[in-house]
Amino acid sequence: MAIASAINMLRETAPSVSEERNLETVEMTINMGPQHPSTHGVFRMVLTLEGERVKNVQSHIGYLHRGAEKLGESGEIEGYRKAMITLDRTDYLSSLLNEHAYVMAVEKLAGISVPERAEYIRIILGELTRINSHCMFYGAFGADSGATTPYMYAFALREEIQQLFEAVGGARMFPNYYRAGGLREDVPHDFVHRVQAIIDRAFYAFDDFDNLITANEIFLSRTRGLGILDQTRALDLGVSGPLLRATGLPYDVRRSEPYSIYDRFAFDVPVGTTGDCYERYLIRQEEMRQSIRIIEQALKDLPGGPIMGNAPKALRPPKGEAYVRIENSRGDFGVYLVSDGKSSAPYRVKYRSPCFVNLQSLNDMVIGTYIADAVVALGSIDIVLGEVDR
Amino acid sequence: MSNNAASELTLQAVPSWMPAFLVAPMIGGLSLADLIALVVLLLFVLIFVMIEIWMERKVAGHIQLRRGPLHVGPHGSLQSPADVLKLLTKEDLTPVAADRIVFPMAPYLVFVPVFLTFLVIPWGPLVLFGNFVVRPFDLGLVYMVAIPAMQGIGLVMAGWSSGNKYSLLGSARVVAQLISYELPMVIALLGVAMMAESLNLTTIVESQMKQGWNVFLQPIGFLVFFLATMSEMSRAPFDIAVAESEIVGGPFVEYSGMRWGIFYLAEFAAVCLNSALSTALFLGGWELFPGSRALGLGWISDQFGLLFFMGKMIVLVLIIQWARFVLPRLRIDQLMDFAWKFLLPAAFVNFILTAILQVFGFVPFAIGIGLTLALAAVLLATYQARRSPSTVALMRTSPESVPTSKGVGLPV
Amino acid sequence: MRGVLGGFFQTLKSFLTKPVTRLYPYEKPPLEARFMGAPSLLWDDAVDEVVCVACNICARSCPDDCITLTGDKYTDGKTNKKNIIKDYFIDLGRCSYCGICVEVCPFDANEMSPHFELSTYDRMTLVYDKDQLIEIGRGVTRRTGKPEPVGPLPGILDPSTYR
Amino acid sequence: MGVNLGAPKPFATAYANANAPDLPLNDGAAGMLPAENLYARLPQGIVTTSVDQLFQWARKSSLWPMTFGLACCAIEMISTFMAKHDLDRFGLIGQVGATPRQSDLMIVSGTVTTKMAPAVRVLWEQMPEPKWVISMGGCATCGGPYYRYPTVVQGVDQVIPVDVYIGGCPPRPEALMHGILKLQEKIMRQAKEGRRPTADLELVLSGEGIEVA
Repeated sequence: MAIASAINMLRETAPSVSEERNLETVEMTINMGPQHPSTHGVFRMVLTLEGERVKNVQSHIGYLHRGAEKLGESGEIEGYRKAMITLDRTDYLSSLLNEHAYVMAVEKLAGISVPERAEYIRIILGELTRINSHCMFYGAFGADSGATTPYMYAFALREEIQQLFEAVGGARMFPNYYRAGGLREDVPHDFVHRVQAIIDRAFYAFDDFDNLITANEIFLSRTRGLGILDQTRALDLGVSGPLLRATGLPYDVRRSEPYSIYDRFAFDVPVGTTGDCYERYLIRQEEMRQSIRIIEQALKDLPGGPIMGNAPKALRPPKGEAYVRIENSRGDFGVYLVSDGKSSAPYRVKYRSPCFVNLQSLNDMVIGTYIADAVVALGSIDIVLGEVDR
Repeated sequence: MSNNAASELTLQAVPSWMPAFLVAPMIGGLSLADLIALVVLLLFVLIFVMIEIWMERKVAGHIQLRRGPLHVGPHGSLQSPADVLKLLTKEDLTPVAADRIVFPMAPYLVFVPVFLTFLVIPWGPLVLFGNFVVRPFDLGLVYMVAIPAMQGIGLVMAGWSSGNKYSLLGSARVVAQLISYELPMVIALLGVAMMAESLNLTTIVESQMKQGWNVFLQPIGFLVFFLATMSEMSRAPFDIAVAESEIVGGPFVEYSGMRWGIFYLAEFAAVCLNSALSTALFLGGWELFPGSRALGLGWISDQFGLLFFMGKMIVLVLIIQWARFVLPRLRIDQLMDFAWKFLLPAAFVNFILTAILQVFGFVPFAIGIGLTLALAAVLLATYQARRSPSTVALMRTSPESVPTSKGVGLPV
Repeated sequence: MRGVLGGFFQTLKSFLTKPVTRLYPYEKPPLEARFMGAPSLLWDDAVDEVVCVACNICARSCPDDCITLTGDKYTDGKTNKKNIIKDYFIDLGRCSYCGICVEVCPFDANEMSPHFELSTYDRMTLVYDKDQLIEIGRGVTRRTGKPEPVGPLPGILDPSTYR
Repeated sequence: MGVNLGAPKPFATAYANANAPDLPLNDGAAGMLPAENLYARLPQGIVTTSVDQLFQWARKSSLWPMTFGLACCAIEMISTFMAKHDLDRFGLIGQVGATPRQSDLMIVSGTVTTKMAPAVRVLWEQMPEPKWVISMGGCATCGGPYYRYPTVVQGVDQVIPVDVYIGGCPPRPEALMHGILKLQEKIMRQAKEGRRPTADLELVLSGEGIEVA
């Protein structure tokens, strides 16, 4: 009895739950970015915090707005070729994939056919670019969640791929290698062996990636169930790429609207079930493996022959417009070109950048989580600010 | 003084050849030898920290497939002195928003407690010098829990006085972390004190030589203590207080130059300190290997014990550094969960098991350990089973599946 | 090996493997044959003069407008060209190293050199004049538009660099 | 672990590329503008006082960078920090120094826009003396391929003083390392290098400071 009364007494004196809620707390606003180690460039988040909890997030973009589209319209001579300089640098991690979209749009506009060999080489290099980009994601995501070593592992593989790009196109990041109608020049004679060497090594490298953090309990607890984006919301936002596939929808432009020669290859589209950060991570890991499958098939079937189609020397497409979409390493990348039929530069260039659209889902993912989670969730979107701001 | 317990092991805190004027207490009980020892200890800490930083960068380098410092001195050995010299000549900024009085004070409040704790560490004997310990203090265990806890005040002062929101968040995290991890650490230490029936660190080491190392008698206690100290010094994966990818360095954001250098020094000195404490409390101090005294090899430890102590300490330091480059960082709520839901119960289990060992002997204790491990295994298995399978489905959109293996025939 | 221990195992493995680091100032980077460093002007050794005829196509095709050149009447009579360059400037600070100027050149007068160490204390020194462009082009042969040379290229991927 | 470096040679001879001309080095001191702005009027800082060789060596050997990744060059800059190239060899540690307060070297890698320029300036001002700036790549040096676009600042030296410019789009990691070695040479030369005058920030933002070509 005495104990019971004591407990009752304590209950009466202790502040009730509702009273506790009424305690005055001050919200804190912190400014993350534009220069912050884990905003992946010059993105700025203004987080409203309640303790460690994020109550609201306001994103600011435009710190890298440098007119990629406008500069693409401005060449008096060789304008279609000049536009690729700025296009490469919009999404600087998947430059060759974007070049592919651009040259396909120009080919559609001007009615140029592409020889088989060029198509195969484009596929191989494009998939290597995808691996390259996902490696960067792997490293950055590891760093966001606090592990520093993944970055090093990822870049050890990236260096090999960049070395191949240098051998093929002459530059490590922006080879500027595709041309409307084909390629700038043929691949070096040991291309096949070198690609084979890279994918052999990548196989081991992916296992190392997995060993390092994929099954790590801390990593799991940090990423699972975080930043869940359900399918309807994702579709409402127009999200694409691994973010959308993590919600369970197997939407991949390479499959749903096969462009180039993607319909000839067997590959799987990984999909998730819950749409959390961990599944986005797993999907990107699996996509790297699938890319290797595609590369292997393409290498096996790589035909000989010319690398340039019927492209005219001076490109002046007839009046018209063309829109081409591809599966970028971040999602559905589109290029819209308008030609006025007179000049040698596009009249209008518009890029549909997946990052910009995907970034809208940030608020859905971040609000209600902790600061540390905000960083991880942002990392799982895998933004490239060059593409967001263009 | 520890001499009463140590007499039978021929270990003396003060060697017999030392002249009386050196060891005679002067002002406040401090002798000349004490002052010399303090200076030596400070130099040791500074130099060891430099070596430790170099070692960490080398370890990190080789873990990450690279080389680490290489061109500054042979194998980068002059890297840390260069860093220190540079930090010394760096401009000391005090931000406008910072508190003028508290801001410059904080670094010292972080370093001094760490350094003071070094006073009670029994470093072990070396040929002529007897047992190295600056102050063989009877309440050493209490002292070594109480003094480093003052670090937290320094970190809070640093975080608050910087006038930066990141550092404020960092200091809030420090407080939460310190409070949570002090508790399991102290309870783990109770087991140690019970085994040795003393709070004196030298006595604890010597009792381990008789009974066996504590790491074997209370493995749970060792684990709890090691993890708790790792958390207290904010090392990965418990480094939420300084998380670079979230709050850009926590309480130290606004510090520059040598003030920041002192924080850095304190951080690495704490690694050294906690490794030394783990060595003394659990790994048998300066003993070469467990049971060496029974084999008649006790004289090796009695003559060169300092080296073995240092060796064990460096191994622990390496493990701590290794963990930093492997593990991602815990989130704050997970950190709290880990302390309160895992470490604290584990510490209590260790406490009870040690009591069983003391009162009922080894057999019930062994049964208890077995039961605990079985319980832990069951809990782990249920935890694993509760987790949903973590794979992504592969949408096979093509009828034939091409095996993804290497070595397919290739046209050139 | 899974979980936390997997990470420790993996890092131990990489601790014991050879680092991939290339010690740059002491080791030359394996530049590929096609590597596009700074654009350079080619020198015609047969007649001992510059190949360029100052047609201005490269300057007009440059996406960064970093090429400026002025021509002069050619009077030497060693070749049948009508003009020769008087001045030729490329702002290598602005150049995007895309290789379009090489591609469009109808006279094979320029090529991307492997010169990439373009650090200066003053950005105006990144504007290379004719002599400097010829200097970095020494030993460079026209490759673009020519058939691929057979034989092993420099900088073949070394599979032993990793594990 | 044996490091097979061969005989450590001076940089210039060790890497005498056949194609690389020995260009005259210009400190930028010759073309200095008259000291009109605030930064030139400040007392000559810790750099210019008599610093002995040792301190300069220490500074040179422990350049902690603030990795200011803005755009594409950031990826190559990260590459330089990573395993294959490893700037840690020279003492440039990549894991500390996420804040300007603890860094000595700002590597501006990427396009600086007018929206970003104030942040660049503030972060540079937050760095304690002595500090150095490397402008990496075409965009940071002079606007690069984007120089025609009005939001792009014509080189980061319109906002902050730059010590070493690196050409390239983006520069290879080796080129960045070359720039860092160049900077180390500069530090070691103990030049009478005072603060270089910079354009007024307000002027830059209003567009008047931007040369429209």
